[in-house]
Amino acid sequence: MKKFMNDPEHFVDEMIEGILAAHPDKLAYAADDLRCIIKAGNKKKGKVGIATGGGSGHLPLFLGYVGEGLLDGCAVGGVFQSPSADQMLEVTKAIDSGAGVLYIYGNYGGDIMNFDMAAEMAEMEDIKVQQVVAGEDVASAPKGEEGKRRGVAGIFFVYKIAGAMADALASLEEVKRVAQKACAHVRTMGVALTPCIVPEVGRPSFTIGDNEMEIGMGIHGEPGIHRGPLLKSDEIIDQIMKRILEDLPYKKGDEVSVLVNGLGATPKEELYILYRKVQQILKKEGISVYNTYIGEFATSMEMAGASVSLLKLDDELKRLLSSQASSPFFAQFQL
Amino acid sequence: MKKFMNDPEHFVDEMIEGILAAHPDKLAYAADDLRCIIKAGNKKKGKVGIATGGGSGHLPLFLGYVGEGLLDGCAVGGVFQSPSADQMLEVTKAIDSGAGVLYIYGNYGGDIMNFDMAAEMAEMEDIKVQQVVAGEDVASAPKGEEGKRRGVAGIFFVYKIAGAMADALASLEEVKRVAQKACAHVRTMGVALTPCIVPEVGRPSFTIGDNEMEIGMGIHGEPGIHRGPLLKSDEIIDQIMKRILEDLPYKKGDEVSVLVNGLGATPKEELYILYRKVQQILKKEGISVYNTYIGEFATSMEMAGASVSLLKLDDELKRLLSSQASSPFFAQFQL
Amino acid sequence: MERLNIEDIRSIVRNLKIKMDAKRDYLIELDSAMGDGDLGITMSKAFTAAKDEAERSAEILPGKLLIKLGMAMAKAAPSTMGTLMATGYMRGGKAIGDIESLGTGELAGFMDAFVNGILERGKSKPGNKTIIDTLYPAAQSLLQAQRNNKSLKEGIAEAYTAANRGMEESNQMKAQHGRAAYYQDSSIGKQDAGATVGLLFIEVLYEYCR
Amino acid sequence: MERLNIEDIRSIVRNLKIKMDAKRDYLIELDSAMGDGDLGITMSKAFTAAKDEAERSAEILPGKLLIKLGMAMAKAAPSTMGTLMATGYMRGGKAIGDIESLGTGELAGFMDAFVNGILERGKSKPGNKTIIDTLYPAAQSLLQAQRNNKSLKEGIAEAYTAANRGMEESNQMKAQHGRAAYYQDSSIGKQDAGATVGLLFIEVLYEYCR
Ligand SMILES: Nc1ncnc2c1ncn2[C@@H]1O[C@H](COP(=O)(O)OP(=O)(O)O)[C@@H](O)[C@H]1O
Ligand SMILES: Nc1ncnc2c1ncn2[C@@H]1O[C@H](COP(=O)(O)OP(=O)(O)O)[C@@H](O)[C@H]1O
Ligand SMILES: [Mg+2]
Ligand SMILES: [Mg+2]
Ligand SMILES: [Mg+2]
Ligand SMILES: [Mg+2]
Repeated sequence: MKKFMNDPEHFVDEMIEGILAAHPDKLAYAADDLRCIIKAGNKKKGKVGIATGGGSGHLPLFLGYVGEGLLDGCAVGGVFQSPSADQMLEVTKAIDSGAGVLYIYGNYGGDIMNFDMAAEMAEMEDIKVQQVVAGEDVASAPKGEEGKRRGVAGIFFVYKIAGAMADALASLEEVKRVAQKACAHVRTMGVALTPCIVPEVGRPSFTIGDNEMEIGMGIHGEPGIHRGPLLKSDEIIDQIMKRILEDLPYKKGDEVSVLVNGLGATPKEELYILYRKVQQILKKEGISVYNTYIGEFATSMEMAGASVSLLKLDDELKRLLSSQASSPFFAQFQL
Repeated sequence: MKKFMNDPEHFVDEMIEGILAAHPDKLAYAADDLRCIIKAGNKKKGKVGIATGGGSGHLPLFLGYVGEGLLDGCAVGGVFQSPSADQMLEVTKAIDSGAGVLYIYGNYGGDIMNFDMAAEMAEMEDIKVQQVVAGEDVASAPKGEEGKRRGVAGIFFVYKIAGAMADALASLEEVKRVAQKACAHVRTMGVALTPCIVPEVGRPSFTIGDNEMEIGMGIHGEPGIHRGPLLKSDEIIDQIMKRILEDLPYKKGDEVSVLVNGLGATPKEELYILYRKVQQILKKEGISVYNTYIGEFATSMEMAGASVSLLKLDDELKRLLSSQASSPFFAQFQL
Repeated sequence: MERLNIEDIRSIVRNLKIKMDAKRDYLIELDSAMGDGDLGITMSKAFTAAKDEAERSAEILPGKLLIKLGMAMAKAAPSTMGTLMATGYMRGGKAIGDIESLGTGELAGFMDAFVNGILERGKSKPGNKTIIDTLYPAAQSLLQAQRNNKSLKEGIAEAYTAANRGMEESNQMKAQHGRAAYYQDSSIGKQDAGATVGLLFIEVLYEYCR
Repeated sequence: MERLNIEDIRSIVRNLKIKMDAKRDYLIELDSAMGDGDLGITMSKAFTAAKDEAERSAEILPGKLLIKLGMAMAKAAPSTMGTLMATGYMRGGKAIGDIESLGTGELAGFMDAFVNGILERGKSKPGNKTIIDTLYPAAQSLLQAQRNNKSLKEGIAEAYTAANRGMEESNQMKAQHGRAAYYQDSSIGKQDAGATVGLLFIEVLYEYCR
């Protein structure tokens, strides 16, 4: 296992120490717990707080989206582990400015149970809490069972949209509404080429043959829809785009934002080769591209692989997507 | 070889097609040659043009730094191959606005020969050309033989500094002066954990044992100064920082910008674990950190590994480093 | 042994920690087949935290101590299973109130609340190939033993048999929850990691009272 | 064959392409040991471009054609060796001027300018473990053959012997240029990839005129 680390048990805490040391003017922590990350500086009066949380090992997910025009706090779990309800509660208390807090997180059992517990506890402390659970991986459950779908890279769009809305001092209900709209408009599908290793486990949690790929695999190695020989990248994109396009469906005349996400070890060179084919297909389908995000937005440590996400835009989503935003892991000028 | 690609021979061109398709408002190409990348839009009258060039496989190097407040053009070579003198000349012609062109590139034989040829040809076309060759890898040649050192991730600082100076409409001589100053103030050292594969070659150009690392290895797998068992990350940073600090040397009271660069497969989690120790050492040495860059700035495709670069700042460098800049691969708000 | 007092509970928690440590790799393997492979680690963490809490706490009432164990587990191991276990301890502890020791009836009440807490938190039901499929039969068997005035030793022995039967039956179920659900039909015939934890939980009780 | 005419040059370029293709993996291996492993690919590309250019071009003067071959190579293979080869062809072609065929003397002139072009572009000198260490002895030997009025066939045979000797000597040199220089003392005893290309270059000439 070739990782830069000291003791595997301290992997997450040392990572957070590094992050806080590198960005002391941007990030801080609450309740004397390094794993309760919040935006540094003063709270904006009357602004809805947005909190997320989830396992480590997915940088820039989740804490990387705590920043201006984005999220206000993040409870950080162990590698691929949910943070605790306690930690979520502490983040909630630290970021609430009276306007309530929206939880946005991915559709995973452990996270749901803990955010449910945290929401119950927060309500006992008189903090208004609403929840939006993101799940857009079309490979993880068939159409009609959208509620069972895993949340993957597309959650970035939900953060961006909700963050912009909250920044404009919209109400908790309004922020929740646009977050739900973003969820409803986004679809993702991925493909994995190699596994990754959880530091404390020390060996891959699954194997994949030397010339194999798995289409639809989740970011923790959850099974996909097809394992087979590694195809040419254009053929892979053909398969992925077919599933994504017919799922929402995305139609002629639609305008989309495209996210091509690298899972970790896959170089940017390859992501652009993938995007080339995505763009050709969209062009053929008469779907126009408003803008693109190509890089690492939700990873699985050193896993090789990629995913494609489409967000169907309307005027409101486009306006919210375009606004300036910045965190130590993501910077966007006004589009 | 697990890469997302179609025909290995088209790896670079398809990558560029993807990049141009993704960022049509930001990048364009000159002379009907996809490999002559230039900034989209109009030239700024009286602004010195800055060109770079080098092999592919290092994104965001080199073309990723063509953007606002950064570079104006880039000749793109095959994977780990210099672009041709011809292509450099075309870029030079396309970006010159009469104020001359500065070439900034890394210290590699093939690149030097071709940029030399290009400079000769450009002069024949009455374009003023100056060159700055960046080489700051302390592992690649001993102190006293700085001229032999390879250019690695630290070239990012040279681009940023020169780009800001040119943006302020300084003269060719002035832009060259600050680029040289940046070169003189930056030092880098890296460590590699795994090799990478050139698509057209199809197998790793070197091997490294399952539990081994190589300190000082170059971004094309050039030999480093020590191969041995993989150490704890704090120990690796101890070794790297010792060499970097004593080389310039960086001293108590100095102020630096720190770049922790991932070579490709190494996740951000680990880069921050590395930075944690860098910061501890700098603190102990009484060297203060102005700002940090942590992520992928110069890669070797899917190689696992990292490098640390320090830029010693003075008031001028700090001012130039702080200015706003943006490209499809890099965005920085005014610091 | 006719009743479990506060020191018995401390010993059982210690034994649970030892058992989970010993089964660490086995649980990792089971969870790797249809999950993320962390179950061995989280159970080891959860029960280490519970044991530490049991040793640290001066609590003399079983119910109160069990609630505290749940809270410690929730902090230490907030994975699916950790959170469910924690919920079980908290609900179970609350259910037995202020009694000083547990006989068959109190243990049955504890286990019943434990299982209901998990069902509520996890929004699941028996038959979905989860920890419930070993714990629910065990709890039902204890309730039956109470009705039949069985001794603690007998009750637990029967519960253990029921849990083992539940384990076997769960192997043929199709996973509906958590990561395993993504395996759909191919989860049939495979052993559920969480159900195994449930069985180990009863096994430690059984071994202690045997 | 006493003199090389334009068609001979086209044939030799074709043979060079075939040779470089055949030695592709071998050159990759040599360049991998102390470089980036691309030399087999770039030489194959460079000479494919040269061959294509030779076939496409209607040029009837050897000097002009050789310059064009250099330009084609510079575009197709701008690596160290590609650029140096290209420079050699351009300088060599320029040196022989407007003659219609090459005897020993003209070939010696071509090779001398070829080598000097490489020395200038690469800022190197003989003895630094580069392509120069096979090409420079070959060029010197041709100049000697010219002074001794040797036939083209004899001259080339002697140049081939000189290049072979240069190859052997270069194995014991320490690399000073390019990526191989990073290997310092450990480059001693290893075979330089570029010097090997130089030898193959002469070998093709030799095999053609034999
Ligand atoms: N909703 C649920 N209700 C009850 N048990 C569940 C539920 N979801 C999953 N489980 C159980 O949890 C086990 C996995 O636990 P764990 O490894 O902690 O999950 P994760 O790592 O996904 O958080 C499964 O084997 C199953 O028995
Ligand atoms: N400055 C130089 N002058 C002459 N030959 C050189 C010089 N630098 C390198 N070489 C030769 O080039 C060979 C490597 O060529 P090539 O693989 O094209 O280099 P790269 O891949 O580094 O661009 C070396 O084996 C050496 O013979
Ligand atoms: Mg887990
Ligand atoms: Mg090369
Ligand atoms: Mg698990
Ligand atoms: Mg080479």
